Amino acid sequence: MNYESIWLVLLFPILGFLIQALLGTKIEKALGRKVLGAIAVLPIVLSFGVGLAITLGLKEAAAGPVTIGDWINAGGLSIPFEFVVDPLSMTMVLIITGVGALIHLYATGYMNEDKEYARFFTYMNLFIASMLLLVLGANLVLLYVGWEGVGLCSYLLIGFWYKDLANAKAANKAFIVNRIGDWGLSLGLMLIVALLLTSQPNLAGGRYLSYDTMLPALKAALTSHPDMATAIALLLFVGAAGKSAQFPLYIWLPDAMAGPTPVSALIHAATMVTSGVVLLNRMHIVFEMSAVASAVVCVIGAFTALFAALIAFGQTDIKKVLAYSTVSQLGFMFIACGSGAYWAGMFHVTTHAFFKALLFLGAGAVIHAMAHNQDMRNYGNLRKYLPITFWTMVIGTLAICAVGIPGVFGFAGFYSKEAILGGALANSHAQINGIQLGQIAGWVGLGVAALTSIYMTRLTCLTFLGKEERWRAIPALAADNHDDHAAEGDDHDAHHELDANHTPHEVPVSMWLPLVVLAILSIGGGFALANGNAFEHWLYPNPLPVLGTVSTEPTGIPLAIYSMIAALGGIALGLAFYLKGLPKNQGFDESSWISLRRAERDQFGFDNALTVASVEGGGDIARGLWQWIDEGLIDGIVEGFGTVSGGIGQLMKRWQTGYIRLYALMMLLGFVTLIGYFAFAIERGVH
Amino acid sequence: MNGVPLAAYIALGLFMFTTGVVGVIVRKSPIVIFMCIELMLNSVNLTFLAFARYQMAGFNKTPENIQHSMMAGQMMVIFVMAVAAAEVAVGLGIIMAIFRLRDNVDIDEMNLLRG
Amino acid sequence: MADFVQHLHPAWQALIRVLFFVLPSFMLVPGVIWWERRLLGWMQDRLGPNRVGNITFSRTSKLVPSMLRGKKFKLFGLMQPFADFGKLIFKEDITPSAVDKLIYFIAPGIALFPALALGATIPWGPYSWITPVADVNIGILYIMAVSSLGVYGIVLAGYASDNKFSLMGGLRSSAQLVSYELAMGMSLACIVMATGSLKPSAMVAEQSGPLWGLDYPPFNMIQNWNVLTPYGLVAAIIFGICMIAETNRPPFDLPEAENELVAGYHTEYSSVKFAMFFMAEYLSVVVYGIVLSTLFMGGWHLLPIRFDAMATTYKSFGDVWNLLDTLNGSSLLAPVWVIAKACCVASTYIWIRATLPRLRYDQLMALGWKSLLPFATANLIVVSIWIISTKISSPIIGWVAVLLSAGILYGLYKTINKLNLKNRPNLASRTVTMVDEPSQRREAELVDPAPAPT
Amino acid sequence: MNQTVGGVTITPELLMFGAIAGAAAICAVGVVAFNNAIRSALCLVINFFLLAVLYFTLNAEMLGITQVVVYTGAIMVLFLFVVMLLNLGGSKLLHEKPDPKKFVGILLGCGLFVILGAQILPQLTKVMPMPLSPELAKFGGPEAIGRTLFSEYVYPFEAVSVLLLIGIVGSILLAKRRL
Repeated sequence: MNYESIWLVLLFPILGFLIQALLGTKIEKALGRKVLGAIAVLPIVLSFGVGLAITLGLKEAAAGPVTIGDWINAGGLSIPFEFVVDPLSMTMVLIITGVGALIHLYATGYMNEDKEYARFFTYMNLFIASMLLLVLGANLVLLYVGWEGVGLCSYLLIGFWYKDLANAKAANKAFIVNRIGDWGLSLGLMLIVALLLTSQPNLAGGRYLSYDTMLPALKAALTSHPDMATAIALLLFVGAAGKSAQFPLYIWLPDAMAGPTPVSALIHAATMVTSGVVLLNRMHIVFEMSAVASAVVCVIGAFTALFAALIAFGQTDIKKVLAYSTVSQLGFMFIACGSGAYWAGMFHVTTHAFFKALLFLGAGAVIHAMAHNQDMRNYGNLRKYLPITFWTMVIGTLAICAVGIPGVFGFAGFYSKEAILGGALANSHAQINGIQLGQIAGWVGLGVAALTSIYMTRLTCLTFLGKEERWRAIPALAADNHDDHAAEGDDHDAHHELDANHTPHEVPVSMWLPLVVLAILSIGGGFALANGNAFEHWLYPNPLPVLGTVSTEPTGIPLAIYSMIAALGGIALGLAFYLKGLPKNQGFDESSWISLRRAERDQFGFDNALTVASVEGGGDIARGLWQWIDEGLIDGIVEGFGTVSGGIGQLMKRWQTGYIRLYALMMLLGFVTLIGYFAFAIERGVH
Repeated sequence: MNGVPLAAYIALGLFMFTTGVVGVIVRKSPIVIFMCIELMLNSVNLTFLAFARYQMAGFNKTPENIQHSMMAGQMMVIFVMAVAAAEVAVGLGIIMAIFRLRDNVDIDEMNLLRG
Repeated sequence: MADFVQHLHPAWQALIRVLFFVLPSFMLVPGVIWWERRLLGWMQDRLGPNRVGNITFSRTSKLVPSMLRGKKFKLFGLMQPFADFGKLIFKEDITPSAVDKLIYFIAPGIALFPALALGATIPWGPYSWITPVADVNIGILYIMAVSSLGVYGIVLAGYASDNKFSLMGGLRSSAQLVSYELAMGMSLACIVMATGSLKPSAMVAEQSGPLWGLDYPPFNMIQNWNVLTPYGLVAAIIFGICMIAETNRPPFDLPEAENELVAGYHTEYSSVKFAMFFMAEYLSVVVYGIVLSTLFMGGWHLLPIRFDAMATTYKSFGDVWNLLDTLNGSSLLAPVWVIAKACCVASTYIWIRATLPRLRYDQLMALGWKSLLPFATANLIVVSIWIISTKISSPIIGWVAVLLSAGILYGLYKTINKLNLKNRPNLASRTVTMVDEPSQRREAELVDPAPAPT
Repeated sequence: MNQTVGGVTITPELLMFGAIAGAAAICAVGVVAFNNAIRSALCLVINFFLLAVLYFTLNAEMLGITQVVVYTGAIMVLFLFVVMLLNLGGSKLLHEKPDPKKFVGILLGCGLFVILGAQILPQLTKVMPMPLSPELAKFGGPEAIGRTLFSEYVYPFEAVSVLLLIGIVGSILLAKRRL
């Protein structure tokens, strides 16, 4: 299919969104939920088909932008409504629509008990639409629009069960933290515009923010202002960190798990959180210009990966564990981007989309089967009840643990993670005055890979393996933080609380079918994309300057050995710990935990500290502003105006006697005066 | 009338107008005030007609615009009369309503709008 | 004689014209008064005034010529009005102490003025050198204007004599006259439209044309008097009713309703002032009669027959026709015919007075506003339809169109009136109350937002 | 025989005009001066009547007669009617207390008259009426006025008719106690 028809990809989800929003409830009443679900899934499938067709028809060279029409024309700045069609955007399109379609399908089953079916899919379709706009928009403003759109949808979907205060708070947290990132991104945009307007006036058609004209101009401009490159890069990175949950802005992502599980899978694992990586890939020229920024990216990524991986150990909520692992994997991606292996970052985005979506959906299946109780300590021995879910989850675990035999075969994560580590260890780009921060980050990443294997094994074991079915003896406090439909306040019997005589059932086909598809992708996706560096050459036909090729053996021994050792060793350790089931010192009684794990459970107190600092400090600042500036100064001025004019009115009031004749008299007085004056003037003029 | 200069008519109109103005200010009964307003209107009518009949010097004296100006003055008078009729009908109705509410119509006691 | 008059100074001409109009009218007044009383007497089966003016000569006196001795001459009380006039003159002229002197004195004059001025545009005959007083091309409007002045005498008299009854009479007459002005103007507008001119003389000339503009026998034998045309008949009736109301004659003499207000606006007037009111009334009766006969009944023509057309049609007895034609219209008898018609109208007045009872006030208003005005307006439409259809095709079609439209309009009027009758909550709120009843006062004060004036 | 005074030749027409205008002026003063509303109304009636006569002298006979019909015949009757109605309610509203505003008002009025007159009148003393050809003389008659009113000024005419309709409705609404 010709790439000119890219707008179709965007059209279908918007149509779906409109239908869901305007007619959703009517359709649900008239035709039932199945039809509504079909209507929800169909647009995504259609746009996936269109995207696939376009991708297959895509030439090696990236096609130019597809301009739909003018949008903003302000002064010298012209921002048309245009789409970019190139491997990067098409990759994201395929991920978004493909994984999105599967997750929509899954959600039709998962949300079946929910009351506001239509609202959910309205948000989902809107999210797909704005995400597509983000990746397809051919200039930074469109990207920004999509950026805000996905932020909005994530807010709406986290707070989907807004009647529960915790969810509402989580939604607000996500939104506010995202604002910080958006602030950075918008500043970056403005800085770019300012720079180009000064350095490169009358750029082609004033399209200062369209990639095809902006990037070369930016390259030319930044060579003369390297410090500017650092500034822009760091600002953009702030935006990316906000959206992609990098330290210290990661704090919203774990709370975002309050949303329904399909949302967590789609938005907070597969697509939205990777938009930061997309941004870095788009703007990689800027980062290539500044080593410092790249180093910062690397360090932040590495630290985030490590930090999140450690925290994951402390979590007992299955979705929280997955959330922290997401954060950690995002850290990996940023290591890649920082160290110049952008394609590796995207590669990991792809594979991560497969297996992390798989894992989330599996977790969702488990939660669905366990009456929406998310505490792993209540699980155990579920492989007997949920075989499909079990095996797909195992595949996902192996994929995220990057298990593979070098040169022979590996799960999806194996290739991407190896590429990342290789790129990181090989690069000499990300450095601050000689310190090769990129390579350090690479080694850290290797360690984190091992940690990843351990906590993922922990998750699998606690959930599926072990003899005892722990929910049989369910303690009192097990009812906390779960994916609470009960907040809807309706049909409690439909999903009762988890109790001793609960029997899990395998999930319906609409839910396990996506699992299977994603499992297949997690097994073969990496292999298919990686052999012969197909993905790299597809994404970046001509290798980037800062990083030649990924070194497979930075220290003589092939890197694959390291990673294989890390993965398998991690899995072995995990099995050794958790094969028996829940260890004694990790029970419900948290006082019996070791202090490290307790610290990890509450994120080393980072979140609380940050929250306290921001909330309390912000409160104090705001109170000060309110009391001194607002009440004192502004209200003083305003009320001053009021009182002054009131006084004037009090004075004027005396004149309004209500005697019409007096008014007439005044009129006559003025009239005579005026006439007299003019008469005088005429006299003077005549003589 | 042939022997009469325009000044005479205008003087009469001016005098009547002034009288009306003074009356509006001086008198207290709203009916008389209405009468004074009518007086002013009529003085204006007289002026219109006088100017329609007397063509000023330097006026472009083609028959068309002579006729046109004569007609224009008379039309204005007709409209003024119509407006005056409507005004009187409504105004006297208002006075009646006021009188029905309060037993006198001293205009100095209709000062509900006092500040 | 015409040449002699036309060679006089315009002022003299005007004086002559005025005298020529005013004197006959004045001379008619006593006759009409006497005739009214006699006719009323006859209608009420009694003798009217029949004594005053009977002269019986002495049988024995030497002073009397022999042929007159013992002779009796009966004047049937023709002298009665003069006797009354003398009585009125020599009565004491009482001026109540509380009256508003100035207005009290000028009111009778003001009352007499319109009666005199009304006929100033009415031609008495085909003699433009002497009549009418002013043959202006706004004659009808002049009639309207002057008749609208008739109210002032009564109103001012009623106000000036500081007397509730008089004031009521003045109020009533003002309301009544203003109300009936409208219908009168409408009915006049009808014939103005039909004639296409505002000149009474032009109207008379137009009325002497062939009937409905059909210039072939038998229609061209008959004059086109307005009463003989469909719209003109309606207009004439409406005009007559309004005329009676304008002159405050029975049954519209509410201003002087003796059973409600003693004598209405002239309660406080005596002797000459009263005589002036009296004279004004009868003078206006006569003058309105003249106006009616001029505008609707062919002016100075005696009969609605066109003898000149007959002379052209029937050649035999041509001279007879011409003579008759001269007698009928264009002779010196023309003023006599006008006066004769006026007397007929006056007799109709008297007849109506003897026949109909006095209207109640709300009946009066209802008649004026709800019957006469709509009818006159409808008649205006009828006239326009008549004019158009006669212009397009023949007057026969005009007749059809007029009858149709008249029927339609009448039905419309009835339906509207019925609707109007259906939803009227209470007649009390419909009648115009002259004085605020205390009850309404109180309710008005209840809704009074303002503090009571102190 | 016509002697001139102050550049204005005294003609019999001027004298006659002076008589009418003087009477009108006196009546105008009377409207304001009379304490008694009825007398004011009467003065106004006479004033309007004289104005009508002046209109005739300006050979606008149609308007003169209209003046009589509309003002003298309708409006002033309405005034008298209302005055009498109110007079029934009590004659206290007819006599007025003295008021300082009066003197100021009169003073200002005189000022207005003097200023405007001094400005306008001297320029107009020489302006004489233009001679009327017979076809121009027709331009005060009903025909000319009717033609102009319905051809050239038809929209203002319609607007005025609507205004009058509104006036009718409004006065009925105001006057009726219970609708």
